[in-house]
Amino acid sequence: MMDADVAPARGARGPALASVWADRLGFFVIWTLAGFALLLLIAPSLIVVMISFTETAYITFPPQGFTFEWYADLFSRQQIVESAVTSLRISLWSTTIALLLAVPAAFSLVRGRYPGKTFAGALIVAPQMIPGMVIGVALLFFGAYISFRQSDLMLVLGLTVFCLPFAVRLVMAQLQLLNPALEEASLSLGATKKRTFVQITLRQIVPAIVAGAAFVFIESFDNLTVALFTASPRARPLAVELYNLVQFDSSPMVAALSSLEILLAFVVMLVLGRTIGLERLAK
Amino acid sequence: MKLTRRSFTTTALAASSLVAAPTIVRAQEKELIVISYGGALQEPHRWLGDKLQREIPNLTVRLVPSESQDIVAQIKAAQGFSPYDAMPNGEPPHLIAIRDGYIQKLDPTRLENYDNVVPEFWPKTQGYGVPATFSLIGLAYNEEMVDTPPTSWADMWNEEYADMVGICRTSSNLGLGTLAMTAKIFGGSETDLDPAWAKLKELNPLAGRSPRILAQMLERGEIAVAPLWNNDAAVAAEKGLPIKFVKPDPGPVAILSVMSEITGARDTELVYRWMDGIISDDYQELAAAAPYYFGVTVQGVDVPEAARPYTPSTPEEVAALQTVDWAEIVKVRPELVERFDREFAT
Amino acid sequence: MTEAFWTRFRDGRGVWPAVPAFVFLAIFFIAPMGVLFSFGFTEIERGQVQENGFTLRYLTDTLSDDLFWWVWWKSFYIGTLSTLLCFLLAYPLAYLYSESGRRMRLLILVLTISPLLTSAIVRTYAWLVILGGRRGVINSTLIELGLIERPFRMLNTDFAVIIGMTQVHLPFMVLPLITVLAARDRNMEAASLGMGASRLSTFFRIVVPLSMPGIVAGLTIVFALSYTNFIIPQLLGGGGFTTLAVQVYEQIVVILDWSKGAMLALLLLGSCFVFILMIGLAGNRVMRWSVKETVE
Amino acid sequence: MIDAQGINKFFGANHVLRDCDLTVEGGEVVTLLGASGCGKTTLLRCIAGFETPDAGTLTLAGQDVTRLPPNQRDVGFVFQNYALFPHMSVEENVAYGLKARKAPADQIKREVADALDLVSLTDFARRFPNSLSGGQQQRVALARSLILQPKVLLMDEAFNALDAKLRGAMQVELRKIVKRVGITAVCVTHDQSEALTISDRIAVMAEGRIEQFAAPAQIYDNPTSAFVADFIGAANILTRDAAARFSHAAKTLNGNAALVIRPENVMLGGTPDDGVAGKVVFARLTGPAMEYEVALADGTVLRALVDRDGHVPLAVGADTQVAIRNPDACVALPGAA
Repeated sequence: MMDADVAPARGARGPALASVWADRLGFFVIWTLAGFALLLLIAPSLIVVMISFTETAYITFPPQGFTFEWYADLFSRQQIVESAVTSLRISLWSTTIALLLAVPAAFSLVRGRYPGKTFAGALIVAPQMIPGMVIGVALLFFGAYISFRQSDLMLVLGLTVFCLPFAVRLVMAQLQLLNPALEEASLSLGATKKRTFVQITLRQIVPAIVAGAAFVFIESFDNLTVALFTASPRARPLAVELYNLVQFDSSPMVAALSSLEILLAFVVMLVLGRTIGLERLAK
Repeated sequence: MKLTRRSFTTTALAASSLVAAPTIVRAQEKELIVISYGGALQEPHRWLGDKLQREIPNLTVRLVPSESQDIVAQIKAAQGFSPYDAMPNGEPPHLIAIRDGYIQKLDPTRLENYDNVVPEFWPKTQGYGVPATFSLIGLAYNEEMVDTPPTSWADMWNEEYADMVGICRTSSNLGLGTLAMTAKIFGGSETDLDPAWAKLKELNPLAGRSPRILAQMLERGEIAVAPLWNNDAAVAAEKGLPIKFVKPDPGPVAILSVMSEITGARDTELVYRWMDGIISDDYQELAAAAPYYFGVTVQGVDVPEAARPYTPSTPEEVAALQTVDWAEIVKVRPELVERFDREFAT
Repeated sequence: MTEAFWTRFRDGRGVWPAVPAFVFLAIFFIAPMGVLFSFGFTEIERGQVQENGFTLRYLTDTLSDDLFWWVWWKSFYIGTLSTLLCFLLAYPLAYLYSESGRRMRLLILVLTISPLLTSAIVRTYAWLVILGGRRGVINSTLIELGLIERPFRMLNTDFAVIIGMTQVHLPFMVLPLITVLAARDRNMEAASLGMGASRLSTFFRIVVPLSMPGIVAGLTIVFALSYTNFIIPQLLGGGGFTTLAVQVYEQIVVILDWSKGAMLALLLLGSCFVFILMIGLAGNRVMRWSVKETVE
Repeated sequence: MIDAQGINKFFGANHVLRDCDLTVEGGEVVTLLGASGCGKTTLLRCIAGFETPDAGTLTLAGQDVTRLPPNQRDVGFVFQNYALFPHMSVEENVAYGLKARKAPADQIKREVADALDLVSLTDFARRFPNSLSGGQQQRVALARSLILQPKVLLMDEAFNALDAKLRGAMQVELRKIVKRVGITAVCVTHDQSEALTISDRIAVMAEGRIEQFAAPAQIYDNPTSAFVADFIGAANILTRDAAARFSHAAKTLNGNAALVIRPENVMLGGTPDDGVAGKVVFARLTGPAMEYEVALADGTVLRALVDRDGHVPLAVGADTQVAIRNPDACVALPGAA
């Protein structure tokens, strides 16, 4: 099979001149698209941060003047501060529960030998395929059915369902990479099984657990789709508060709040980068 | 960063105390949860909440900013265990709430300020809740984009504003009001809305999901003219944006907002304190002032001069206020919401 | 704890370590999904499930409603376009990553992962600022430069929703592509170049086909996310913009018709699965070479 | 020291160990040698306790350990890829077993220093395994096991991960260390030269059976089966009919089915009366000797290893005479070739 633009190798001669130009043009387009993608990833955050310092009472670009007024305004609003604390509390709970469920489940799914394991694995990661809104609505209906009302607990449960697959998959991936010889080595060196488990097995999957915790935490903190239907009105998470602000309030304070969330994301990423490395996170 | 056992333990301890703390504190608190408006319009409620918090020890007043629609969904889901205590409703949702039993009948004897209220407002509450404030639906426009300001409802169809008119979805009172008003001036009525749909479609309008979003669209200059609440227009103008409000001929639509006790409220006494506060002179004076310009419902509170463009200020203007037979509208509200998608889905 | 306990835990022997997760999901996932499912086939009045309320009315009504099909088409079209746009941008970026040195790689990773850690509302909000009316970033810049006089209408259009979704979901496309592209066997390209193929045709004939697993993974997840997203359409699409996901929200929260909302949610979920399955099957067809032939 | 009797092991329907008997004396270094899949690693893992035999008993230093978990057996195990804990430094890896035994800190410090000294890695104490070469990693693994003074040291393909040159050197090094310590050791390998280098005795395994268990010289000189003869060193295995052509060998054959003739026992270029005519089909230099393949008239190919001293190399295609140098060094096998 010989295609028109694949020149057969003729001695030391390179590809035809036309194809050199096609190459240059083609790769110019590819690099341009890559650059545009980078721009698309960074520009919105930069613009939001810039806007948050404007002196005008409305959003305008380019921002005018420079003021921290909107940040001050943000912290003076008890409701926003309270909702941030609520989000923190909710996220810690759902992170804890998700990990307590996910780590043993991952062990069973990677190392267990029993019929129906494939099915069990599919069940545990199933919520990942369901949009957060559907999970939220289902919980809301289910709650109406059994008189279980919207509350912190319902929100925590909803977020845990939503986040469990991420945690399980991260831990499973790490477990599959583990060299079983390490555990045997530990045993042959006279360590007890508990010691082997804690010092070798568990220690080796700590990066996955840290990454899992970070992702569940951030997802719980930022989640709106589940929260909209399950959160208690008494203690509304920050994401719902922010959603309302975006719709009801056109003041640059919203930009200030968004900027703080962007800052938080960078801090978390820094911590993750230091603990387990970003390259591993990508997988 | 290296994870040591000690740092892990410390973090875990700190985290768990953070998690546990609010439960301990909350045990001795009294709480009043009130649905409120979003953004700056919430301020009068905030002021009243702060006042009550000063007067009653251990009380926390929480304001939940929301378009009342999703609140009703939550109350419905809660099945009689409403998480909220009081809510203000415009006339249409007020009627729905009465029909569906979400709000409670008022016991006038428990209100100190009962006699304060302009008597004409009481019948509109149908015996549920207190008349809180009223607002006007008029036309708002962006000065930078409009050469000749609109003066009547029919001006929305002016050539000059072609493709620059915004309207609100019929899920909100604003949208319903716009629809009803359009029907009236083009030969329809509350029971015959078809002319209104046809005329609105003629506008090729840009739709806003909620009144606040419609206001933002006007602020950003995406649209030049839109039927809007006087309060939203006032707040935008106050920020220095080129937004102006007109009371269009034959007159703006006035909608009363009723503050009611929600079925299943935990502390009725507190709710009555709140409702009493709403019809107090102090609260009404604040709500009527810049930049909110809510219409007052009590006697003897002066409307400030600056409110003139936003509220009916002369007897003629009061006489011109348009009313809508909401009972007819709310019967078909679900259909109207869906109809909006059928007509305007882009 | 006994030795046996730790052995079993370490080996994960048996189902039991997964049992808590199963029980949890059975109660808080399977059962609620069941209720949701049943609500789609039940008459509900004012929050009360009616006795003998089984009905197919919601199914037949929805399927015979023009609006439903219109909205379905809109969801599909928006989801597909933003997925393709996502791919068009993500692939070059992932390729750039695989061809770059350490610093550039780190930069790309930081820029890709940090949006994942930022809430979707914040990122959607940014588009309100960028596209919004005459004060928006793009229009005000263009007007400042004297290029246009009247601002473009960008916000509250299909374009706004598509670009918003593309940006918000870009990392989900980039990451799987980075994984396959960075790990690829470069000898293949050397062989192709050695046989006289141009760089560009090597890219399209060798690099792209061999990264198929990453492409399928990315397309699947981004399509599923775009197809079911209701926040971006609500914030960027304007009051007239509606997709299936928005309709679910409307029915449940605004119109308060739970049965209809549940039915729409089921149809949203079902159609999403069908599309994902189709992407997977198409991927399998393209990747026939990856199927191990059984040698006799 | 080790006494395994009648060990049988199944993996599902797969019978991987069949009636294996193995007795290892104290201080002896024994190698389990065989092709991959012959069961040698399974037998080693049974001794270590990572697998439990389905039948048979296992005694270590007089104690029945058949059902004992590995951490109670007092055996050291060096893994194929060493299984060094990547998150611990060399020091911590070596100290791991002592810490698990809750030894006092000063004792741990002393013994770790001694162990690292033994394997000449004192300067690398604080490095992490990933920064060490393969040979260094192997010595860490060895030190990690030896520090516990186990009754038995088990090694699974311990030289596999090393390149060819280093491998030879490390085998010698290992034998020296093991002998210095005086420990009983069992190794697994598929590499016959490794087995010959480090072992006191070799157990050749095939299809789950121990074919022959004897000292290296014994195995080389007197293989008990064609398999063993072929596996250790090179061998010409002639059928009865082919062997009958070599008149001197007939006595050794003595009615058996096959005859094993080592290549160095094949002599080329004699006179026609004491040899068989053949043609050189392949020739190569192996260093100190020339190796030939010679085809006989009936098609049988014999390998011959000829010392280069005073030998005029033969070209491919040359005719020559093939004879047996020492008929007594041939081994007759009763089974079929």
